[in-house]
Amino acid sequence: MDILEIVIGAVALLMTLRIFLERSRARKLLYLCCLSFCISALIALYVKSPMGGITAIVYFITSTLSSNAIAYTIEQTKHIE
Amino acid sequence: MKNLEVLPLISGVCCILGGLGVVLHTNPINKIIMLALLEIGMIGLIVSSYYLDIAIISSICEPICTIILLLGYMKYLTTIKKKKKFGRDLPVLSK
Amino acid sequence: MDLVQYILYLGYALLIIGTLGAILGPKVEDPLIRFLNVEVPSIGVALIFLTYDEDLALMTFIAVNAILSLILIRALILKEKYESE
Amino acid sequence: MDEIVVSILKMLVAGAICWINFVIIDTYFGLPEQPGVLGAKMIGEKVKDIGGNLHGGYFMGNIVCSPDASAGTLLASIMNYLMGVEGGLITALLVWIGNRLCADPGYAGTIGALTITAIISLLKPIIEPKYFVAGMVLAIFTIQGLDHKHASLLLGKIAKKMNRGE
Repeated sequence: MDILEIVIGAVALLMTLRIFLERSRARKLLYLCCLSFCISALIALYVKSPMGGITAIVYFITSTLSSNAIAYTIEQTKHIE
Repeated sequence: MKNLEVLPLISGVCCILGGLGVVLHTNPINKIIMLALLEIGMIGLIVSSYYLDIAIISSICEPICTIILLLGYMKYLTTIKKKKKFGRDLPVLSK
Repeated sequence: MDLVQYILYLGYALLIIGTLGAILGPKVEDPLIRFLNVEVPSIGVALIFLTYDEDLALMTFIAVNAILSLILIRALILKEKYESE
Repeated sequence: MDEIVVSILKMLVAGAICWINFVIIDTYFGLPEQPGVLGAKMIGEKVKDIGGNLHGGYFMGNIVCSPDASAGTLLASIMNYLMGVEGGLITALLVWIGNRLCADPGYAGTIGALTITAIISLLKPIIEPKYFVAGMVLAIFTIQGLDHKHASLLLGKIAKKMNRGE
Protein backbone atom coordinates (compact mmCIF):
# COMPACT_ATOMS: atom_id res chain seq x y z
CA MET A 1 0.00 0.00 0.00
CA ASP A 2 1.18 3.46 -0.87
CA ILE A 3 0.91 6.45 1.47
CA LEU A 4 -1.14 8.38 -1.12
CA GLU A 5 -3.75 5.61 -1.39
CA ILE A 6 -4.04 5.47 2.41
CA VAL A 7 -4.71 9.23 2.62
CA ILE A 8 -7.33 9.15 -0.16
CA GLY A 9 -8.92 6.07 1.40
CA ALA A 10 -9.23 7.79 4.78
CA VAL A 11 -10.98 10.76 3.14
CA ALA A 12 -13.36 8.41 1.27
CA LEU A 13 -14.21 6.48 4.46
CA LEU A 14 -15.01 9.71 6.32
CA MET A 15 -17.23 10.88 3.45
CA THR A 16 -19.16 7.57 3.40
CA LEU A 17 -19.92 7.81 7.12
CA ARG A 18 -21.00 11.45 6.81
CA ILE A 19 -23.37 10.65 3.90
CA PHE A 20 -24.99 7.93 6.02
CA LEU A 21 -25.44 10.12 9.10
CA GLU A 22 -26.37 13.52 7.55
CA ARG A 23 -29.98 14.69 7.92
CA SER A 24 -30.31 17.35 5.20
CA ARG A 25 -30.84 16.19 1.61
CA ALA A 26 -28.91 18.98 -0.12
CA ARG A 27 -25.78 18.55 1.98
CA LYS A 28 -25.74 14.81 1.22
CA LEU A 29 -25.16 15.78 -2.43
CA LEU A 30 -22.07 17.83 -1.49
CA TYR A 31 -20.55 14.87 0.36
CA LEU A 32 -21.45 12.56 -2.57
CA CYS A 33 -19.54 14.83 -4.97
CA CYS A 34 -16.44 14.65 -2.75
CA LEU A 35 -16.75 10.84 -2.56
CA SER A 36 -16.85 10.53 -6.35
CA PHE A 37 -13.66 12.61 -6.58
CA CYS A 38 -12.00 10.13 -4.18
CA ILE A 39 -13.18 7.02 -6.05
CA SER A 40 -12.08 8.45 -9.39
CA ALA A 41 -8.57 9.07 -8.03
CA LEU A 42 -8.46 5.57 -6.49
CA ILE A 43 -9.44 3.95 -9.83
CA ALA A 44 -6.60 5.75 -11.60
CA LEU A 45 -4.05 4.83 -8.91
CA TYR A 46 -5.22 1.16 -8.87
CA VAL A 47 -5.24 0.34 -12.58
CA LYS A 48 -2.13 2.27 -13.81
CA SER A 49 -2.86 2.10 -17.57
CA PRO A 50 -4.45 4.57 -20.06
CA MET A 51 -7.68 2.54 -20.12
CA GLY A 52 -7.99 3.14 -16.37
CA GLY A 53 -7.79 6.86 -17.02
CA ILE A 54 -10.59 6.66 -19.59
CA THR A 55 -12.68 4.68 -17.08
CA ALA A 56 -12.07 7.32 -14.39
CA ILE A 57 -13.10 10.16 -16.73
CA VAL A 58 -16.30 8.42 -17.90
CA TYR A 59 -17.22 7.48 -14.33
CA PHE A 60 -16.73 11.01 -13.01
CA ILE A 61 -18.70 12.76 -15.76
CA THR A 62 -21.66 10.36 -15.52
CA SER A 63 -21.79 10.63 -11.73
CA THR A 64 -21.93 14.42 -12.10
CA LEU A 65 -24.85 13.99 -14.52
CA SER A 66 -26.71 11.84 -12.01
CA SER A 67 -26.28 14.29 -9.12
CA ASN A 68 -27.40 17.13 -11.41
CA ALA A 69 -30.67 15.24 -12.00
CA ILE A 70 -31.18 14.61 -8.26
CA ALA A 71 -30.67 18.30 -7.38
CA TYR A 72 -33.11 19.38 -10.12
CA THR A 73 -35.77 16.99 -8.78
CA ILE A 74 -35.36 18.24 -5.20
CA GLU A 75 -35.96 21.79 -6.42
CA GLN A 76 -39.03 20.71 -8.46
CA THR A 77 -40.72 18.64 -5.77
CA LYS A 78 -40.28 21.36 -3.12
CA HIS A 79 -43.34 23.17 -4.47
CA ILE A 80 -45.51 20.06 -4.67
CA GLU A 81 -44.93 18.76 -1.14
CA MET B 1 -7.59 -9.35 4.85
CA LYS B 2 -3.93 -8.41 4.45
CA ASN B 3 -3.62 -8.83 0.66
CA LEU B 4 -6.54 -6.53 -0.14
CA GLU B 5 -5.90 -3.10 -1.66
CA VAL B 6 -7.57 0.17 -0.67
CA LEU B 7 -10.16 0.29 -3.50
CA PRO B 8 -11.94 -3.04 -2.66
CA LEU B 9 -12.11 -2.11 1.03
CA ILE B 10 -13.70 1.30 0.36
CA SER B 11 -16.10 -0.21 -2.19
CA GLY B 12 -17.17 -2.89 0.29
CA VAL B 13 -17.93 -0.28 2.96
CA CYS B 14 -19.92 1.71 0.34
CA CYS B 15 -21.93 -1.42 -0.59
CA ILE B 16 -22.85 -2.37 2.99
CA LEU B 17 -23.71 1.17 4.14
CA GLY B 18 -25.61 1.87 0.91
CA GLY B 19 -27.69 -1.29 1.25
CA LEU B 20 -28.57 -0.53 4.86
CA GLY B 21 -29.34 3.09 3.93
CA VAL B 22 -31.73 2.17 1.10
CA VAL B 23 -33.70 -0.05 3.47
CA LEU B 24 -33.72 2.25 6.50
CA HIS B 25 -34.56 5.66 4.97
CA THR B 26 -38.21 6.40 4.20
CA ASN B 27 -38.17 9.44 1.89
CA PRO B 28 -37.82 8.30 -1.77
CA ILE B 29 -35.23 10.95 -2.68
CA ASN B 30 -33.05 9.86 0.25
CA LYS B 31 -33.42 6.28 -0.98
CA ILE B 32 -32.30 7.28 -4.48
CA ILE B 33 -29.22 9.08 -3.10
CA MET B 34 -28.32 5.94 -1.15
CA LEU B 35 -28.87 3.88 -4.34
CA ALA B 36 -26.26 6.08 -6.04
CA LEU B 37 -23.87 5.22 -3.16
CA LEU B 38 -24.58 1.50 -3.68
CA GLU B 39 -23.83 1.74 -7.42
CA ILE B 40 -20.55 3.55 -6.62
CA GLY B 41 -19.57 0.52 -4.56
CA MET B 42 -20.53 -1.89 -7.37
CA ILE B 43 -18.47 0.03 -9.96
CA GLY B 44 -15.48 0.02 -7.60
CA LEU B 45 -15.70 -3.76 -7.15
CA ILE B 46 -15.99 -4.31 -10.93
CA VAL B 47 -12.89 -2.15 -11.52
CA SER B 48 -10.93 -3.94 -8.80
CA SER B 49 -11.29 -7.23 -10.70
CA TYR B 50 -10.07 -5.51 -13.92
CA TYR B 51 -13.27 -5.69 -16.04
CA LEU B 52 -12.80 -2.16 -17.39
CA ASP B 53 -15.22 -2.34 -20.35
CA ILE B 54 -18.07 -3.51 -18.12
CA ALA B 55 -17.23 -0.71 -15.70
CA ILE B 56 -17.65 1.84 -18.51
CA ILE B 57 -20.99 0.29 -19.61
CA SER B 58 -22.20 0.18 -16.01
CA SER B 59 -21.26 3.77 -15.28
CA ILE B 60 -23.09 4.89 -18.43
CA CYS B 61 -26.24 2.93 -17.47
CA GLU B 62 -26.30 4.28 -13.89
CA PRO B 63 -27.55 7.86 -14.59
CA ILE B 64 -30.14 6.48 -17.05
CA CYS B 65 -31.61 4.33 -14.25
CA THR B 66 -31.48 7.26 -11.82
CA ILE B 67 -33.23 9.62 -14.25
CA ILE B 68 -35.97 7.06 -14.94
CA LEU B 69 -36.58 6.59 -11.20
CA LEU B 70 -36.68 10.36 -10.58
CA LEU B 71 -39.10 11.07 -13.45
CA GLY B 72 -41.31 8.23 -12.25
CA TYR B 73 -41.26 9.59 -8.71
CA MET B 74 -42.37 13.06 -9.88
CA LYS B 75 -45.21 11.60 -11.96
CA TYR B 76 -46.29 9.37 -9.04
CA LEU B 77 -46.31 12.31 -6.64
CA THR B 78 -48.47 14.48 -8.94
CA THR B 79 -50.87 11.57 -9.50
CA ILE B 80 -51.34 11.05 -5.75
CA LYS B 81 -51.88 14.80 -5.12
CA LYS B 82 -54.44 15.01 -7.93
CA LYS B 83 -56.26 11.96 -6.58
CA LYS B 84 -56.58 13.54 -3.14
CA LYS B 85 -57.96 16.78 -4.61
CA PHE B 86 -60.49 14.93 -6.81
CA GLY B 87 -61.46 12.66 -3.96
CA ARG B 88 -62.72 15.68 -2.05
CA ASP B 89 -64.47 17.29 -5.02
CA LEU B 90 -66.00 14.39 -6.91
CA PRO B 91 -68.89 13.41 -4.55
CA VAL B 92 -70.04 17.04 -4.52
CA LEU B 93 -70.14 17.10 -8.29
CA SER B 94 -71.98 13.79 -8.60
CA LYS B 95 -74.78 14.73 -6.23
CA MET C 1 -9.17 -13.37 2.64
CA ASP C 2 -9.03 -13.50 -1.14
CA LEU C 3 -10.62 -10.87 -3.40
CA VAL C 4 -13.02 -13.40 -4.94
CA GLN C 5 -14.26 -14.66 -1.56
CA TYR C 6 -14.65 -11.06 -0.37
CA ILE C 7 -16.88 -10.11 -3.33
CA LEU C 8 -18.90 -13.36 -2.94
CA TYR C 9 -19.68 -12.75 0.75
CA LEU C 10 -20.53 -9.11 -0.03
CA GLY C 11 -23.04 -10.24 -2.67
CA TYR C 12 -24.66 -12.70 -0.23
CA ALA C 13 -24.91 -9.98 2.42
CA LEU C 14 -26.61 -7.60 -0.03
CA LEU C 15 -29.08 -10.35 -1.06
CA ILE C 16 -30.06 -11.03 2.55
CA ILE C 17 -30.35 -7.34 3.50
CA GLY C 18 -32.38 -6.48 0.42
CA THR C 19 -34.79 -9.41 0.65
CA LEU C 20 -35.54 -8.85 4.34
CA GLY C 21 -35.90 -5.14 3.72
CA ALA C 22 -38.35 -5.64 0.85
CA ILE C 23 -40.55 -7.87 3.04
CA LEU C 24 -40.57 -6.14 6.43
CA GLY C 25 -38.79 -2.81 6.08
CA PRO C 26 -40.15 0.47 7.42
CA LYS C 27 -43.17 2.00 5.60
CA VAL C 28 -43.22 -0.77 3.01
CA GLU C 29 -46.98 -0.49 2.29
CA ASP C 30 -46.27 2.26 -0.26
CA PRO C 31 -45.52 0.37 -3.53
CA LEU C 32 -42.84 2.85 -4.67
CA ILE C 33 -40.80 2.30 -1.49
CA ARG C 34 -41.08 -1.47 -1.85
CA PHE C 35 -39.92 -1.20 -5.46
CA LEU C 36 -36.89 0.85 -4.42
CA ASN C 37 -36.00 -1.79 -1.81
CA VAL C 38 -36.04 -4.47 -4.51
CA GLU C 39 -33.16 -2.67 -6.29
CA VAL C 40 -30.75 -3.80 -3.52
CA PRO C 41 -30.83 -7.60 -4.16
CA SER C 42 -30.44 -7.02 -7.92
CA ILE C 43 -27.05 -5.46 -7.24
CA GLY C 44 -26.24 -8.44 -5.00
CA VAL C 45 -27.01 -10.75 -7.92
CA ALA C 46 -24.72 -8.63 -10.13
CA LEU C 47 -21.87 -9.08 -7.64
CA ILE C 48 -22.38 -12.87 -7.62
CA PHE C 49 -22.26 -12.86 -11.45
CA LEU C 50 -18.97 -10.98 -11.12
CA THR C 51 -17.55 -13.67 -8.83
CA TYR C 52 -18.21 -16.55 -11.23
CA ASP C 53 -16.57 -14.65 -14.17
CA GLU C 54 -19.83 -14.42 -16.14
CA ASP C 55 -18.93 -11.13 -17.80
CA LEU C 56 -21.46 -11.25 -20.65
CA ALA C 57 -24.27 -12.12 -18.24
CA LEU C 58 -23.22 -9.23 -15.98
CA MET C 59 -23.29 -6.73 -18.85
CA THR C 60 -26.71 -7.92 -20.04
CA PHE C 61 -28.11 -7.89 -16.51
CA ILE C 62 -27.01 -4.30 -15.86
CA ALA C 63 -28.40 -3.06 -19.18
CA VAL C 64 -31.73 -4.90 -18.82
CA ASN C 65 -32.15 -3.64 -15.23
CA ALA C 66 -32.50 -0.04 -16.44
CA ILE C 67 -35.25 -1.01 -18.93
CA LEU C 68 -37.00 -3.17 -16.33
CA SER C 69 -37.26 -0.27 -13.90
CA LEU C 70 -38.93 1.77 -16.66
CA ILE C 71 -41.64 -0.88 -17.16
CA LEU C 72 -42.27 -1.42 -13.43
CA ILE C 73 -42.56 2.26 -12.59
CA ARG C 74 -44.93 2.78 -15.55
CA ALA C 75 -47.10 0.00 -14.11
CA LEU C 76 -47.16 1.70 -10.71
CA ILE C 77 -48.30 5.01 -12.20
CA LEU C 78 -51.02 3.30 -14.28
CA LYS C 79 -52.31 1.47 -11.20
CA GLU C 80 -52.64 4.71 -9.25
CA LYS C 81 -54.36 6.37 -12.20
CA TYR C 82 -56.92 3.58 -12.66
CA GLU C 83 -57.69 3.42 -8.94
CA SER C 84 -58.53 7.11 -8.90
CA GLU C 85 -61.09 6.79 -11.71
CA MET D 1 10.56 7.19 7.81
CA ASP D 2 12.21 10.20 6.19
CA GLU D 3 10.69 9.23 2.84
CA ILE D 4 7.14 9.39 4.19
CA VAL D 5 7.64 12.93 5.54
CA VAL D 6 9.02 14.09 2.19
CA SER D 7 6.09 12.59 0.27
CA ILE D 8 3.54 14.15 2.64
CA LEU D 9 5.22 17.53 2.19
CA LYS D 10 5.11 17.15 -1.60
CA MET D 11 1.43 16.23 -1.40
CA LEU D 12 0.59 19.31 0.66
CA VAL D 13 2.45 21.63 -1.72
CA ALA D 14 0.68 20.07 -4.73
CA GLY D 15 -2.65 20.46 -2.93
CA ALA D 16 -2.03 24.16 -2.35
CA ILE D 17 -1.15 24.66 -6.04
CA CYS D 18 -4.33 22.84 -7.16
CA TRP D 19 -6.50 24.81 -4.68
CA ILE D 20 -5.23 28.18 -5.94
CA ASN D 21 -5.58 27.05 -9.57
CA PHE D 22 -9.18 25.92 -9.53
CA VAL D 23 -10.54 28.55 -7.14
CA ILE D 24 -9.08 31.42 -9.18
CA ILE D 25 -10.24 30.03 -12.55
CA ASP D 26 -13.73 29.21 -11.30
CA THR D 27 -14.14 32.62 -9.69
CA TYR D 28 -12.85 34.40 -12.80
CA PHE D 29 -15.38 32.66 -15.03
CA GLY D 30 -18.21 33.80 -12.79
CA LEU D 31 -19.37 30.71 -10.92
CA PRO D 32 -20.35 32.65 -7.74
CA GLU D 33 -22.38 35.21 -9.71
CA GLN D 34 -25.48 33.24 -10.62
CA PRO D 35 -26.53 29.58 -10.50
CA GLY D 36 -26.05 27.94 -13.89
CA VAL D 37 -28.74 25.27 -13.47
CA LEU D 38 -31.80 24.98 -11.22
CA GLY D 39 -30.22 22.56 -8.74
CA ALA D 40 -27.34 24.89 -7.89
CA LYS D 41 -29.81 27.56 -6.74
CA MET D 42 -31.33 25.12 -4.24
CA ILE D 43 -27.93 24.11 -2.83
CA GLY D 44 -26.91 27.77 -2.45
CA GLU D 45 -30.09 28.56 -0.50
CA LYS D 46 -29.61 25.51 1.76
CA VAL D 47 -26.01 26.59 2.50
CA LYS D 48 -27.30 30.08 3.31
CA ASP D 49 -29.79 28.58 5.76
CA ILE D 50 -27.05 27.14 7.98
CA GLY D 51 -25.33 30.51 8.25
CA GLY D 52 -23.06 30.61 5.20
CA ASN D 53 -22.67 33.02 2.32
CA LEU D 54 -25.08 32.88 -0.64
CA HIS D 55 -22.45 33.35 -3.37
CA GLY D 56 -20.13 30.77 -1.79
CA GLY D 57 -23.13 28.42 -1.81
CA TYR D 58 -23.70 29.06 -5.52
CA PHE D 59 -20.01 28.20 -6.10
CA MET D 60 -20.37 24.86 -4.28
CA GLY D 61 -23.63 24.06 -6.06
CA ASN D 62 -22.12 24.75 -9.46
CA ILE D 63 -19.24 22.38 -8.67
CA VAL D 64 -21.73 19.62 -7.78
CA CYS D 65 -23.98 20.11 -10.79
CA SER D 66 -21.52 20.28 -13.68
CA PRO D 67 -17.83 19.37 -14.20
CA ASP D 68 -15.97 22.69 -13.81
CA ALA D 69 -12.33 23.59 -13.31
CA SER D 70 -12.12 21.32 -10.27
CA ALA D 71 -13.01 18.27 -12.37
CA GLY D 72 -10.68 19.50 -15.11
CA THR D 73 -7.82 19.73 -12.63
CA LEU D 74 -8.34 16.25 -11.20
CA LEU D 75 -8.85 14.47 -14.54
CA ALA D 76 -5.97 16.26 -16.26
CA SER D 77 -3.58 15.33 -13.46
CA ILE D 78 -4.80 11.70 -13.67
CA MET D 79 -4.16 11.56 -17.41
CA ASN D 80 -0.80 13.29 -17.01
CA TYR D 81 0.19 10.60 -14.50
CA LEU D 82 -0.90 7.80 -16.85
CA MET D 83 -0.09 9.05 -20.37
CA GLY D 84 2.07 12.16 -20.30
CA VAL D 85 1.31 15.57 -21.81
CA GLU D 86 -1.02 14.23 -24.55
CA GLY D 87 -3.40 13.03 -21.84
CA GLY D 88 -4.11 16.58 -20.76
CA LEU D 89 -5.35 17.51 -24.23
CA ILE D 90 -7.62 14.43 -24.40
CA THR D 91 -9.02 15.38 -20.99
CA ALA D 92 -9.81 18.90 -22.17
CA LEU D 93 -11.91 17.47 -25.03
CA LEU D 94 -13.78 14.98 -22.81
CA VAL D 95 -14.50 17.56 -20.09
CA TRP D 96 -15.87 19.92 -22.75
CA ILE D 97 -18.25 17.17 -23.94
CA GLY D 98 -19.34 16.53 -20.35
CA ASN D 99 -19.94 20.23 -19.81
CA ARG D 100 -22.15 20.44 -22.88
CA LEU D 101 -24.18 17.45 -21.56
CA CYS D 102 -24.90 19.38 -18.35
CA ALA D 103 -26.10 22.53 -20.23
CA ASP D 104 -23.13 24.77 -19.37
CA PRO D 105 -20.91 26.91 -21.65
CA GLY D 106 -17.85 24.86 -20.66
CA TYR D 107 -14.98 27.35 -20.78
CA ALA D 108 -13.93 26.88 -17.14
CA GLY D 109 -13.35 23.12 -17.39
CA THR D 110 -11.19 23.17 -20.52
CA ILE D 111 -9.10 26.14 -19.38
CA GLY D 112 -8.56 24.52 -15.96
CA ALA D 113 -7.36 21.30 -17.64
CA LEU D 114 -4.97 23.17 -19.94
CA THR D 115 -3.53 25.27 -17.08
CA ILE D 116 -2.83 22.31 -14.81
CA THR D 117 -1.18 20.52 -17.75
CA ALA D 118 1.18 23.46 -18.20
CA ILE D 119 1.93 23.63 -14.45
CA ILE D 120 2.63 19.88 -14.21
CA SER D 121 4.95 19.91 -17.23
CA LEU D 122 6.87 22.81 -15.66
CA LEU D 123 7.17 21.20 -12.21
CA LYS D 124 7.76 17.60 -13.36
CA PRO D 125 11.43 17.30 -12.15
CA ILE D 126 10.50 18.32 -8.58
CA ILE D 127 6.97 16.99 -7.91
CA GLU D 128 5.74 13.90 -9.79
CA PRO D 129 2.18 14.00 -11.25
CA LYS D 130 0.81 11.39 -8.84
CA TYR D 131 1.20 13.80 -5.95
CA PHE D 132 -1.13 16.19 -7.77
CA VAL D 133 -3.89 13.54 -7.80
CA ALA D 134 -3.82 13.16 -4.01
CA GLY D 135 -3.38 16.90 -3.55
CA MET D 136 -6.51 17.63 -5.59
CA VAL D 137 -8.51 15.23 -3.41
CA LEU D 138 -7.31 17.05 -0.29
CA ALA D 139 -8.16 20.41 -1.91
CA ILE D 140 -11.73 19.39 -2.74
CA PHE D 141 -12.06 17.89 0.75
CA THR D 142 -11.41 21.26 2.38
CA ILE D 143 -14.21 22.84 0.35
CA GLN D 144 -16.96 20.23 0.04
CA GLY D 145 -16.38 17.90 2.95
CA LEU D 146 -14.96 19.58 6.01
CA ASP D 147 -17.16 22.48 7.11
CA HIS D 148 -19.70 24.00 4.76
CA LYS D 149 -20.31 27.23 6.68
CA HIS D 150 -16.74 28.50 6.98
CA ALA D 151 -15.82 27.30 3.47
CA SER D 152 -18.68 29.28 1.94
CA LEU D 153 -17.73 32.38 3.96
CA LEU D 154 -14.14 32.13 2.65
CA LEU D 155 -15.31 31.63 -0.95
CA GLY D 156 -17.65 34.60 -0.68
CA LYS D 157 -14.79 36.79 0.56
CA ILE D 158 -12.60 35.75 -2.40
CA ALA D 159 -15.47 36.42 -4.85
CA LYS D 160 -16.01 39.88 -3.37
CA LYS D 161 -12.31 40.69 -3.73
CA MET D 162 -12.31 39.69 -7.42
CA ASN D 163 -15.48 41.74 -8.15
CA ARG D 164 -17.57 38.67 -8.98
CA GLY D 165 -20.89 38.66 -7.20
CA GLU D 166 -21.93 41.84 -5.32
